[in-house]
Amino acid sequence: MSYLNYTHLAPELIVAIMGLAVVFFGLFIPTRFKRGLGCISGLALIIAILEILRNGVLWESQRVATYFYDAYTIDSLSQFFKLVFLSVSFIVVIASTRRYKESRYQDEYYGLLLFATLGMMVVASSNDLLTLFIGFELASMSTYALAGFDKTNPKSVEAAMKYYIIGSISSAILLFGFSLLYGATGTTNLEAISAYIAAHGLASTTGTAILVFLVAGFTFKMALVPFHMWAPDTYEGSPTLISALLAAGSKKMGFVAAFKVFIVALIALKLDMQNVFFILAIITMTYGNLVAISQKSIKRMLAYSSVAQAGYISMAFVIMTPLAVGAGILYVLSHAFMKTGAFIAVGAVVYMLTREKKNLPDADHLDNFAGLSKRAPLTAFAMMIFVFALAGIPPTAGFVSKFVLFSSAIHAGYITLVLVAILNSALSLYYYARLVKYMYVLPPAGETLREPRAYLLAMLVAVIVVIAIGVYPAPFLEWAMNAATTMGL
Amino acid sequence: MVPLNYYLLLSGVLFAIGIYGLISQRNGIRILMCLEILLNSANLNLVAFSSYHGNSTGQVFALFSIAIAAAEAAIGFAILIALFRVRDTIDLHNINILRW
Amino acid sequence: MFQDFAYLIVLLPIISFVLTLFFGKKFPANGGILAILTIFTAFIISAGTLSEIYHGGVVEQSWHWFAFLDFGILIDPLAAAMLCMVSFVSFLIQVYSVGYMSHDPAKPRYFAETSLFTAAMLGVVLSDNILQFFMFWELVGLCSYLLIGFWYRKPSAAAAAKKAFLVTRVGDVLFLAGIIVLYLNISDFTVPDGAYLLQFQTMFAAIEHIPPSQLTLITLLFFGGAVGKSGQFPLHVWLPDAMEGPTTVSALIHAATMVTAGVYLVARTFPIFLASPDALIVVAYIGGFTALFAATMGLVMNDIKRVLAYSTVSQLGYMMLALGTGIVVGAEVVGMSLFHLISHAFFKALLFLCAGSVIHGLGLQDLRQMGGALGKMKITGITMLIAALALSGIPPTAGFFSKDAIIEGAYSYWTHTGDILPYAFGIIAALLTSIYIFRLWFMTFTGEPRTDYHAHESPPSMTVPLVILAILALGFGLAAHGAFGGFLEHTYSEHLIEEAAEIGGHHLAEEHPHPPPILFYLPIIVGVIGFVISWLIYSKRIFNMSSIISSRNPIYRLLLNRYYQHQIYTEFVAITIVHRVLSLIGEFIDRRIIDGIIDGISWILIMIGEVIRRIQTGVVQHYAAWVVMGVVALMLFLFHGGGIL
Amino acid sequence: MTLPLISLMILIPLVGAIISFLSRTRNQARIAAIIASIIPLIITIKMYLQVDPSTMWVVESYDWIPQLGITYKLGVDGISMPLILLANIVVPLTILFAWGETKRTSSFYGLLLLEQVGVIGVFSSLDFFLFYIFWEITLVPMYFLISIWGGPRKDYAAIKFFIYTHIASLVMLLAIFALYFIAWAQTGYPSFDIVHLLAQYPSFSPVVKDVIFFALLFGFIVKMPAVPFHTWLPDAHVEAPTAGSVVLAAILLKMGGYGLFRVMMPMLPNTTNTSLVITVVAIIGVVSIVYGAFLALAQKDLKKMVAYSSVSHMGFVTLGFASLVPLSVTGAMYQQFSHGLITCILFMSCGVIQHGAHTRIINDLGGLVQKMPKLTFLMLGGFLASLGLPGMSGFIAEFTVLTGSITTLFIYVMIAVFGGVAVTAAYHLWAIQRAMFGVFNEKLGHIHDLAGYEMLSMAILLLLVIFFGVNPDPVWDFMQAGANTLLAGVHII
Repeated sequence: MSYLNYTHLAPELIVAIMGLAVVFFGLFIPTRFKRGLGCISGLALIIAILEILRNGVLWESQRVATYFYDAYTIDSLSQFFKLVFLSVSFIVVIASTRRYKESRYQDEYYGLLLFATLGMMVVASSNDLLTLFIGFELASMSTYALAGFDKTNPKSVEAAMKYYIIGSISSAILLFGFSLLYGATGTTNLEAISAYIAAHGLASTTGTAILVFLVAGFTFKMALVPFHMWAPDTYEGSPTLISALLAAGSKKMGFVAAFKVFIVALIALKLDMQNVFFILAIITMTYGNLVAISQKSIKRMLAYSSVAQAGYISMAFVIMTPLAVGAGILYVLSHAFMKTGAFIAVGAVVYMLTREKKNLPDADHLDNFAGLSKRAPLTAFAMMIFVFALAGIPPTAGFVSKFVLFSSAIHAGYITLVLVAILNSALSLYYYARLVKYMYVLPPAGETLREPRAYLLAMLVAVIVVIAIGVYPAPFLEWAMNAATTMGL
Repeated sequence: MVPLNYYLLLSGVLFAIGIYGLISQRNGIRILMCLEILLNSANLNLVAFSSYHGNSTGQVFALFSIAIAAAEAAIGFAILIALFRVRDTIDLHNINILRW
Repeated sequence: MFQDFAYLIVLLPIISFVLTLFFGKKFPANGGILAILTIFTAFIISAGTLSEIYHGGVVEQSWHWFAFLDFGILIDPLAAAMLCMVSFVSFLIQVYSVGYMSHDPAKPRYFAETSLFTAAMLGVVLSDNILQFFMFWELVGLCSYLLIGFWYRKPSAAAAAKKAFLVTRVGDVLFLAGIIVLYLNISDFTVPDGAYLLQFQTMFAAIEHIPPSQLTLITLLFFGGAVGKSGQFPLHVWLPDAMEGPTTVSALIHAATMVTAGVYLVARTFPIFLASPDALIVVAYIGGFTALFAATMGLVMNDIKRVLAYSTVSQLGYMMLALGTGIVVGAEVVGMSLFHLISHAFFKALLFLCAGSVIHGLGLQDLRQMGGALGKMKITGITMLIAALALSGIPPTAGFFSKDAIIEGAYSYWTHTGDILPYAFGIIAALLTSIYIFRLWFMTFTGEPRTDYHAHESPPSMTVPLVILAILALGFGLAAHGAFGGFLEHTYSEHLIEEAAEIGGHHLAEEHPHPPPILFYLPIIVGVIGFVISWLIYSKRIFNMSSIISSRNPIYRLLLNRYYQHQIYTEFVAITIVHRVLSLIGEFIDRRIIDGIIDGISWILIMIGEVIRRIQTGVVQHYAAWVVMGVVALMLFLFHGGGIL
Repeated sequence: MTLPLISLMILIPLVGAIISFLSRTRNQARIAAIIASIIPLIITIKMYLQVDPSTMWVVESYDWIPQLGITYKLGVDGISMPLILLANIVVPLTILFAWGETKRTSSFYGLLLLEQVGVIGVFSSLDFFLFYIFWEITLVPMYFLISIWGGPRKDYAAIKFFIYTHIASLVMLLAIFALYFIAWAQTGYPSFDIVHLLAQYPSFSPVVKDVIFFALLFGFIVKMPAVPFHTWLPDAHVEAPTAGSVVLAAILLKMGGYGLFRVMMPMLPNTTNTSLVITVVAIIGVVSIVYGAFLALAQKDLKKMVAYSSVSHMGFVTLGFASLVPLSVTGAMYQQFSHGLITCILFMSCGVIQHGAHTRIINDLGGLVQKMPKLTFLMLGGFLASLGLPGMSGFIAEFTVLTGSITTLFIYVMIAVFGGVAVTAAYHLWAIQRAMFGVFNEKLGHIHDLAGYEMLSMAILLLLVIFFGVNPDPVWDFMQAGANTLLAGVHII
């Protein structure tokens, strides 16, 4: 009677309850105490993280539990991704306690953040198109609102606007795809779909149409070219911490949804899928890197870098071996921390600059990073670590992930793909190194800055994980491989 | 009973109209309406398939989806209002300070 | 007893070098005393060793170095004779230097470098393997570089030093290539017990295993090295320029050390040369031609040291010529050549030291400004006359005995092969030698001073070596000409020489016919003729030379410009071809093509990035359109394309 | 209990680097740096005295990422030990030379120590993963050294260096993957162990063999660097600060050569068409020698000339490697060692001149010997060593490479001798004559001779060059044992 035992749902429950509680109590608490809500949210997230680590599902290679008529499963894949989402949110929350210290709307902020996290977690665990769609939309809508949270800032609102419109289109396309899939198979359960296709087959036209709609729907979140268009604008315009959440959390939700639907349900369409992702991956990484080179806004640069990184990760869909999927999952984990960290570092800079000069336009401009190592040494150092990790320089998480991912591609014989990826990886060094040069080589652009402790703490967490994965990847790799095996490849 | 294909055709047409509207319209409100049309075309599909398969999953899905669409519209309008406040326009062609 | 200390012969001057270089100022005479003492000790040991092996036997010592190589000492008669000469002449020159260099502030450096120079030369002589030989050989080149450029503030001195090093380096490269090819041929040869690869005795033992064509290649490459070091045509160009250093250095380079190394190399590896069919013929031709070629330039030079420089080149040609005639005469030529080498060392050192004395006393170098110096500088004048007589081969000077033997060897060559050219080169060069050296003497010491100068005789530390050398130049030949050849015959065993000659396909003549009287006395006759011509022209002034010495006379111009070798070597080959054309082509390839490709790629990528970022127009409808286009494109791709993997 | 000596050798400079980064004053930083860099030297010497160079000794091995067969495995033998010695000699002397650095000193010394960490790691790794990590780690400090303390075009040079060599390493990484997976398929278990993978290589299919071989070769010769992949080097050198140039030329380039011996050498005889491969490598080597020399001759900038001379000299390593004869392989290793020492002197000279005269353009200099006699003495020593003067270590190396290679690569050796050796002498002498001798160029103003610490550092190097030129045995024996072991499995001897 496993579905009566809800202990495995503890993380979701904690997050959900705390989300509601934060919103509810926010109604009564005066603004000056609202900061406590952030701390409580952070506490909830860390408890959820510890709970996931404690109950040991991560070390299992079999499914552990299913709930709600097979619509919700707990296995190492879901828990792994939940860990990613919770960690990202946790890091964002730490930094937010400083950023929104004086905001009246803190309660809503933390509420939305927790709901977004919850949505992502639901996606990670869902075993049914319905739960998946609900989780997807829950996360999306919360983040739409978060993207426009600085509602007096035109950029923020514009970012939310674009994110919302493209996101909704994609949702609609995705839903349309779901409807076709349901029409073709008569079920929305992922495993049932897989079983139906295995038994009865799928007309190729229908299959193709379904595949394309689903690819379009998911790659919007993953930000693969050409469905990425919103991402640079949104990442640039949103509050920086939300950019971190979007790039590191929301985007990863796209990956886990895609893993679930494509690998669990639609494995029969593997060949077509590989073709599609082959092209998308190559275009995405090349486009992302090439355009990132000429960016002057660091957030936008990170956005394009994020696009490029998504291209690398989506190589896992081309290769489709257990090792490759495991590598992709490991990369997701690494990228989550590298990107969150990088955005938070940018956020710290923006925060430090705008604290002095309100309404400073383009606070994240490259020129503001000149001589950062003198103005804000710790931030600059953390930023350097993240940037080198993104570039894949050892001994960082970025290196290990690329190492495993590229090696799995070689293993499966995708030489061309890896060659493109590797050249891209070298190309990306250009803009990463330029940022490092600005921070460490150029003379300071202003006074020494006071580095906010909350941001530093957030960055510290990210740095530790990035380095830990880089230096001792064995356990992380084991989790990722476990997660990959549960998909039944 | 109306054959399934008719439903699918209708939903396809609705989908195309929605897409056309999204690309061609400049006004934010119209864009939101087109989004609704898009979602509804999918809902139509779901319901039609539900009836075709004879199970209720599709209808449940459609119910959820309608609810979600409502929430989505609410958020959309909220963002539009915020946009109008800071930019004095909801002509989305002019909302492009973030680019390149 | 002396031979046990043979290693000190090299080591002592090296110690002197180190001590003098760093602590020179603290020693008497700024280190000069140390240099003199060490070189004198080296001479004593050399002479002692010579006396010990005089009646047979050789000194062989070796220590493991690295890989298959040893450091070793080999003193056979050839080396012993050479050692004594080098150390003795160096000793005299060092003594002379104390006076000559007394006003130079950089004396410690001078004595250090000359010590090293001597050490390097002694090392060349002592070496028992070709690699060690080469190492010291290069060290000699280095020291010549340092010493020629001693007055480095003078751009011409720095340039001359560089030129000397580079030109001899060209020869050294050939030599090195020769060693490498030699290694190629003997690397799988089983080395006799107690010997090792690249040792001379191993080389000689391996001769029969090396194909003759390879032997020719090896020996010609070796000879290339000798050509560079010994200033043979066409690598003689550095030698006259080497006069930029102090005169004592010139004496050291030209008489005792560096330039004789080339001759010594050929003598040292003579069996291999003999075993090659053609190498010695080349040696003979190059030697003979150089003797003549350099003499022609010596005729017109106006710088007192330059005349002597060309004379050195010319005399080295004789030594080479002597070795070249070995295909007919056999191992005896080693003795002949070395005999001339040593007598030349005495009289050439004497000539240079006299020239130094003249320069010291007159403060002039240009012959056209001198004249009538005999009155003020008796000792210098007379000793120089003796040296000139020796150079032109007038009996009974040392030069007579040594040069006569060589010309006789060339005669044997003529009679056995029917090839007259080497002989003709030798005779004509002898005539010219006589003319130019007496021209020099007469222009310096007779007549009236042509400019105002205050001549004075040099101090005793300078004149005493002059006198000693003069005695040697005068008496050495007479005293040693019999014993010397006999002693050096022990250098190579008869068996080895016969075997080598057989491999080379040469028939060594048992009997050397004496030339008919007219030819027998010809060397003396041309010497005297030369003297008379010079006397008539430069002392009696019975001809008006201005018709000949004019820039309109093409031959004179050719000679005065030294066959335009500066234009050919420096301006054309070095600057135009090597520097301008080759290296600038390389620079172009590097910067424009290789780097251009790389920079071009990065530029193109950045430009592509600039262009495609414009896709992001910022208008959300366009984004929506891209989404739709993406969907449509994927549909089309899957329906029609697909299967690209 | 035995100490993990190699790990200590890596760890101590790392700790030193951290201390140096955190130190507040210049004095703190440089004292920490010199101590942390000398301790590895002491360890090296201790190891040197207790060893058998023909096998792998002092091995440390721990599991690291067991799923992928990655281990933390370090070990040294006759191939790596001399290079570790070199690195541990060069870094302390570089720090000593840069004792007077004033700009951002704590980072400066820290970065130099990080280079030491990376390089020792590369030279002692026996696991490809580890090897690659250290290989990449060396890039970062050098990037900073060039871009912070560099000359006017430092941005261009630093990024070019970074990306160019990074691409090469990535290509190398691909080849490592291929090796790894095919070996995995063959043996049934994963392992990144270098020796293990190389042992599997001969049984690969022909095409794969060639692809792997050339990819690895590319990775290594870019680092060397060999023509035509050398253009990053002159730029990097010209712009880098003196200490950076020294470390770059003296030890970073050696990683490429080390890769050739450690990785390529066991593969070379097993490629599908060995003679063709050897021809290609030999041509690369010879072209580097000759082309590098001519390019050096064309340079107006003293430092650029020295940079090209590095290209030329490293060509001897490639050539010696290609011949597969113990003598020349040992010679090539010796050339690595010797060039490491000699090039330090050259770059240090350039640095002193730049510092004193504020220019390195040869034609603008002149007669510096009058103001800088000590420098001229040391520089002349370095230049003479570089042009292969006997009695200095360079000669031993070049001679043994050439004689060793002649038995298998006759024509290439001849080209190298005739095209390279004389030109090498020419550009060295030309440069030193124009820059140091002749009439002093009064425009240069007042120039100090080199400082005491600079002189000490250069003098030690010069003495070492002479010592190893006269008595090569201490390192030679090691390298010979290493080369014999390498070639013993090769069956081509």
